[in-house]
Amino acid sequence: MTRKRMIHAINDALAEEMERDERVILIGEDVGASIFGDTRGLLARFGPRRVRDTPISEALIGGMAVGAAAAGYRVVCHLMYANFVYTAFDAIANQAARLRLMTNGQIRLPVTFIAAGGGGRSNAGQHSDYPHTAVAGLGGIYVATPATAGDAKGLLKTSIRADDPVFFLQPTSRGGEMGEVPDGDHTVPLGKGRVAREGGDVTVVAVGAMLRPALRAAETLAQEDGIEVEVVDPRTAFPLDETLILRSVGKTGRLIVVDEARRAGSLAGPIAALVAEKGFATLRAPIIPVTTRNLAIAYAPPLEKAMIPGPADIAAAVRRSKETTT
Amino acid sequence: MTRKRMIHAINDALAEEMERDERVILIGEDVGASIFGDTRGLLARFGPRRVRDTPISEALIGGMAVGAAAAGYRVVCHLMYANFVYTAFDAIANQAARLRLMTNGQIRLPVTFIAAGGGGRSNAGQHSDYPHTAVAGLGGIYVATPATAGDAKGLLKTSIRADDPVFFLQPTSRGGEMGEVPDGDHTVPLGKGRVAREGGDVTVVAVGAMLRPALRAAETLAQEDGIEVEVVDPRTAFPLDETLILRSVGKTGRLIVVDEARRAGSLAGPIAALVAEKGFATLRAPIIPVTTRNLAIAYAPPLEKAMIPGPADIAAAVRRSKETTT
Amino acid sequence: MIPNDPAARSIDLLRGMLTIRKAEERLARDFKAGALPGPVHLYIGQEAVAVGVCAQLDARDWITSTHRGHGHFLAKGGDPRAMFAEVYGRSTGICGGFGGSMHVADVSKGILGANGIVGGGIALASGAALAAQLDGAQRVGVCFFGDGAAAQGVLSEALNLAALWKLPLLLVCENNGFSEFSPSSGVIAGSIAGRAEPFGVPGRQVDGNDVEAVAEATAEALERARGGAGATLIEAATYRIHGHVEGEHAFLKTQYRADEEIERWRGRDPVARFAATLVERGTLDAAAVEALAGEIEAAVEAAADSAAEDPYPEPAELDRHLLGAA
Amino acid sequence: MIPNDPAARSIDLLRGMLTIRKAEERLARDFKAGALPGPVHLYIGQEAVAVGVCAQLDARDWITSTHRGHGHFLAKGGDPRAMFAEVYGRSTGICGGFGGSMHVADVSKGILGANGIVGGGIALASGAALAAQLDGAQRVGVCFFGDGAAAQGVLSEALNLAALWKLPLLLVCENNGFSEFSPSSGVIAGSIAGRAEPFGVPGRQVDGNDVEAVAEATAEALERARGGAGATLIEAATYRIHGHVEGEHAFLKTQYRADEEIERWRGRDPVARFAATLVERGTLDAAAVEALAGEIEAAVEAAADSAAEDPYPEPAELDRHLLGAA
Ligand SMILES: Cc1ncc(C[n+]2csc(CCOP(=O)(O)OP(=O)(O)O)c2C)c(N)n1
Ligand SMILES: Cc1ncc(C[n+]2csc(CCOP(=O)(O)OP(=O)(O)O)c2C)c(N)n1
Ligand SMILES: [Mg+2]
Ligand SMILES: [Mg+2]
Repeated sequence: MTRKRMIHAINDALAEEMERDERVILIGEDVGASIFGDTRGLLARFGPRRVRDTPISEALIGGMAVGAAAAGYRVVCHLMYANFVYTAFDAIANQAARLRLMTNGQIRLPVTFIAAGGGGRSNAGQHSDYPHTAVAGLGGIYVATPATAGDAKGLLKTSIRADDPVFFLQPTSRGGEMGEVPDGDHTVPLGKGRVAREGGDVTVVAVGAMLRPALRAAETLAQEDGIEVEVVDPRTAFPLDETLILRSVGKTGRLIVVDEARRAGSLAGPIAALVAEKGFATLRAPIIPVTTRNLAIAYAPPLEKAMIPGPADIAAAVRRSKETTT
Repeated sequence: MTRKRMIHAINDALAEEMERDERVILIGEDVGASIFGDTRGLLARFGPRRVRDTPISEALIGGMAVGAAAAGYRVVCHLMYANFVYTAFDAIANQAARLRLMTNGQIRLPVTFIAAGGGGRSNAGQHSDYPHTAVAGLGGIYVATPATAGDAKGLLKTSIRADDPVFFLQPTSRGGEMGEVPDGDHTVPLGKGRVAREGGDVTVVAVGAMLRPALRAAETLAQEDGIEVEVVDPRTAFPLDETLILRSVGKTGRLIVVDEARRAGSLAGPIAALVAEKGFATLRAPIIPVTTRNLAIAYAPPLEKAMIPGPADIAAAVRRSKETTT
Repeated sequence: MIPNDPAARSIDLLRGMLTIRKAEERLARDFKAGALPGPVHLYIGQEAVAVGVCAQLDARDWITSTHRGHGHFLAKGGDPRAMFAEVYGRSTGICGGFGGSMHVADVSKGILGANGIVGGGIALASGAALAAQLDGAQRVGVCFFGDGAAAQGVLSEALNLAALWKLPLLLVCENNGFSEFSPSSGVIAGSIAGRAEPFGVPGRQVDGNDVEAVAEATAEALERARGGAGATLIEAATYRIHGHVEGEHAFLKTQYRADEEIERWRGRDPVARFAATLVERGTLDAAAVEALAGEIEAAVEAAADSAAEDPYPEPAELDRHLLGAA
Repeated sequence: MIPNDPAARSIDLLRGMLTIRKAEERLARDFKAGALPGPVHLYIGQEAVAVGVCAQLDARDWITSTHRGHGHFLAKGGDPRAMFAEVYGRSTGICGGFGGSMHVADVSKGILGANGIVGGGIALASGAALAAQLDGAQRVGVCFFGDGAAAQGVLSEALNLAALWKLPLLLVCENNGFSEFSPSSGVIAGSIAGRAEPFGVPGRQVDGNDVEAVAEATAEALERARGGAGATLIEAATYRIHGHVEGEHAFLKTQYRADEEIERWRGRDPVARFAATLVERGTLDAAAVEALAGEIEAAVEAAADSAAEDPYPEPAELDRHLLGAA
């Protein structure tokens, strides 16, 4: 184990995979300079043949990633801020996510789209989306939402090795956070979540950037209320680790879903649908979503702070859940 | 009341609104020729100033609709097949859906994006999406999903008059279906669903094109099983008519959500989240989603038929729901 | 691949065009007979472009195509029987019946697929060209697209990047005068070929109904591309004799082109014209041309008849394409 | 709006540039002091473009701007105090603190807003130009965008449509040599101005550090636009003296431009240069220039100081922007 910032863990994953397989290439705007630091040093290390700064042409580079992957490369396409996934959306939605089906598996696409999402830094309305469900809804592309440095590394390495497209959504505001990263060739499978904290009273499924406030809320609740929260990190928004979520709710009977996305586009929907269908018999209280409102993130710090769920919002939802008896 | 095809009801709505307000304009690819028939005759009637055939440039025309609306017009932007909403997605997601918030209400956008979605005609993987939830998840744009000729007309007229953006998603395969259209200036509010069939046993929320098979299933169930299904048509995917859905589930205690979209991107999510939170106490059985699988629609008729929910799938889900006792 | 003997080579060109022509005439009859599940866009009249270009390519070169993709598929070596089976939606189709007419692909032949998204192939071909460049084996990426597609911004994005990176890319615009039902003059400003020049990419205009002229222009562009000098845009002037989509008269209320125009272009039929040239040159006599046409027609009809007997795919086959499935 | 007296007019130009310069120097200090909630992209060095163009416009003309939008906002008549308050995230900000630096807009002045999406303003301005054309009142739409944005395909889409429809559109490309940290030579092939010509749109290059040259080129383009002859693309060569974003040295590991380059361009400072011209011409003496600068600085500082005292918006204000809210 080594303590690292998430952004450095991501950088390691990229470097290791480029080292491991020379067919891995990286394209994107300013991947050389690297505004987040995740691609720093790769241009110098692997050269301009494999690490390519592109013009500001997301529609093109999204589709080029698909074409180069179809033609035999493993492509990492950096889209910078997650809102720019919308500029590249056609390539992802109409091409990447469906070529496997439409060609009956002739085309498999080892392509990883990587972007940073979420608010917390007053980047305002066009730089703060957490658009994992818009991509998850396409069905043909994995959606990884790492919450820790270790998972960021492990999920990204698996994403790059996968033969199907992946949207890897790192949390913009958490890149600087330290975490334990297992040494060696650490990989994390796509589609398998984890229990980040065990507890028998209430299940909190916390997505990506929301894991940390959820864990903080859990500590508070344990100390102040004697409530033991089980915190589940789904790790991939698509496909969901159904077994893990159902098992936890089977134990606690209570569920909170915490997601930084807008309510209407949050995982509260798919997860509630899952549990209300397959875990209904075990549910003992309403499923409570803790998400942002159905608005773009506002700029002024007090507005942004009020919009993005924090430990207090999560704790309040947990208490509410515990109070309900049916 | 007049019996009309849905596509003609939409045509009437467009013509009436263009007649009513000369600031209404229509732009889109081949809106003159009109492949669906919904814009037929409008170019001849209102002239090339207000009805404009555009080049194949969805990113541009989506954004132009926003700009012209900000500058004082009521714009209808026809995107043809709903999959092309992805080509225009940046304009909708990063601009249309958030300018109101980002400008603190200085910019309100009377713009209606209209497109035809869904499968049923072997149009295959890039012409059969029903992408209402990807747009609903943006939060700043109404999403209308008319199921009948009357609602298509009423919702479209309201959409055009609205001061905020609307995505109006008509079902490709249902345009030819006849329905009753109220005479006169028929409008239907955005955000208000309706009970399409009353029943006390099970609630079936059926979205857009799924209303008809749901009603057919309800007839079968009444005749063959003595089960009285309440069929609810949400009419808008965003915002949802929460009161109506909760009231129906409050009565029946059982809920099926039928949506032609892929499971991960269907309204089964948001509706389950709503009911599992606010209607939990009244729920007596698992919420059962009836959707397509997490795949693009396949071409061959037997595949397409197997993917898109039909009356038998809906009836089976209802029976399953009735059998569950808790 | 390319025979050395000029006579044999030109007979191959004729054979290629006749194969497309006969195959599509069959599809036109099939459509009229109601035997096709979905829409088909026929290439009749444009054969010289696909054949002229593809005659210069070998199997390791990549192509991307359009909604009007049968000609490109066949010219690049796609199997007619597998194409018919695909258009008929059979499990023996080149895409197992999953893709249909708009998605015929054969990766083993370098055919990355027809594409239902206008302009969608441009980015894919650019990516394939990037892969080709990385391979360092003098492969190229070739993109066929229409005049209507030239309005999609991704074309300029590709011109820009191809110029900067000297991508081995060939952009082949088939200017058939129409974008669906809109004459090009209404949707395309100025010159398409001319749009390449400001990027430093050569833009050439060629008679798209003269297969040898197309082949020659292609050879020149390929020399440039394989020699590392970068991309070329070829604009081939041609005409589609059939409608935009078979059966369009059923829904179009007005005629969008004059009968004389069609007749004028029939007079420049690329197949008849080249046959006449070969007769004139003494390469073949009229009887030999007839024999060749008859032989090809028989083969094509046999392929189609046999494909029509094949079974439809089973819905269970869909499972194979679910994410996570091997 | 535009004074008739040439001397008064040129003093206004200087005043306009000084206002931007002083305002941004204040923001640069604010940023260093940690007083700004989010990122700011400063316009210092490019003032002649915004001022030269906007001096020719009146309040009914529309502009769209970029992430580097303070200069355009102020030049088009936006209120400095309301801009400071916005960048400070205060409720008195021009967007109530909801938008921030990247979204300053004042619709009453024809400012449709800065835009965080590179190239996002191009389609919006085209739409505004369409509205202007429909109004028939000789208004125009003006789009400011960067050299980096010229790589976005929507530019070619706009050139195409503007040519076809003769839109009263002015596309002003500020070529400051960089796209974030990428020098233009690496991301822009050939000539930007030249890209307009194949569409039949005039493309002009102008010294973007010469405010009168910019004004003159604008006047010509406006005459064309207001006279119904259509669009013009102006490429203004300029340089940003500050970084891409304030504080970039904290995250960039390598220098992306030479100090001498910056110094060379400082020597062509558009504000100092025009002040010198006015002194040379005898329009103002050196003392008067100094007095003007001092007066403007004092006004700007007072505006900023006062804005900094304003309250933040209340989270409850978010409700106003929820869909369905009036
Ligand atoms: C992104 C997108 N927009 C619109 C369409 C609908 N559409 C299908 S073909 C076509 C016209 C294409 O014209 P062109 O590129 O000239 O090709 P042609 O049909 O003439 O071969 C249009 C608008 C589409 N398939 N994809
Ligand atoms: C669609 C999109 N892609 C990428 C970015 C990130 N980004 C912000 S500014 C910028 C460079 C813009 O360069 P240019 O257009 O020349 O403007 P300048 O910064 O030089 O004024 C980039 C890539 C963005 N904001 N939007
Ligand atoms: Mg065409
Ligand atoms: Mg720049």
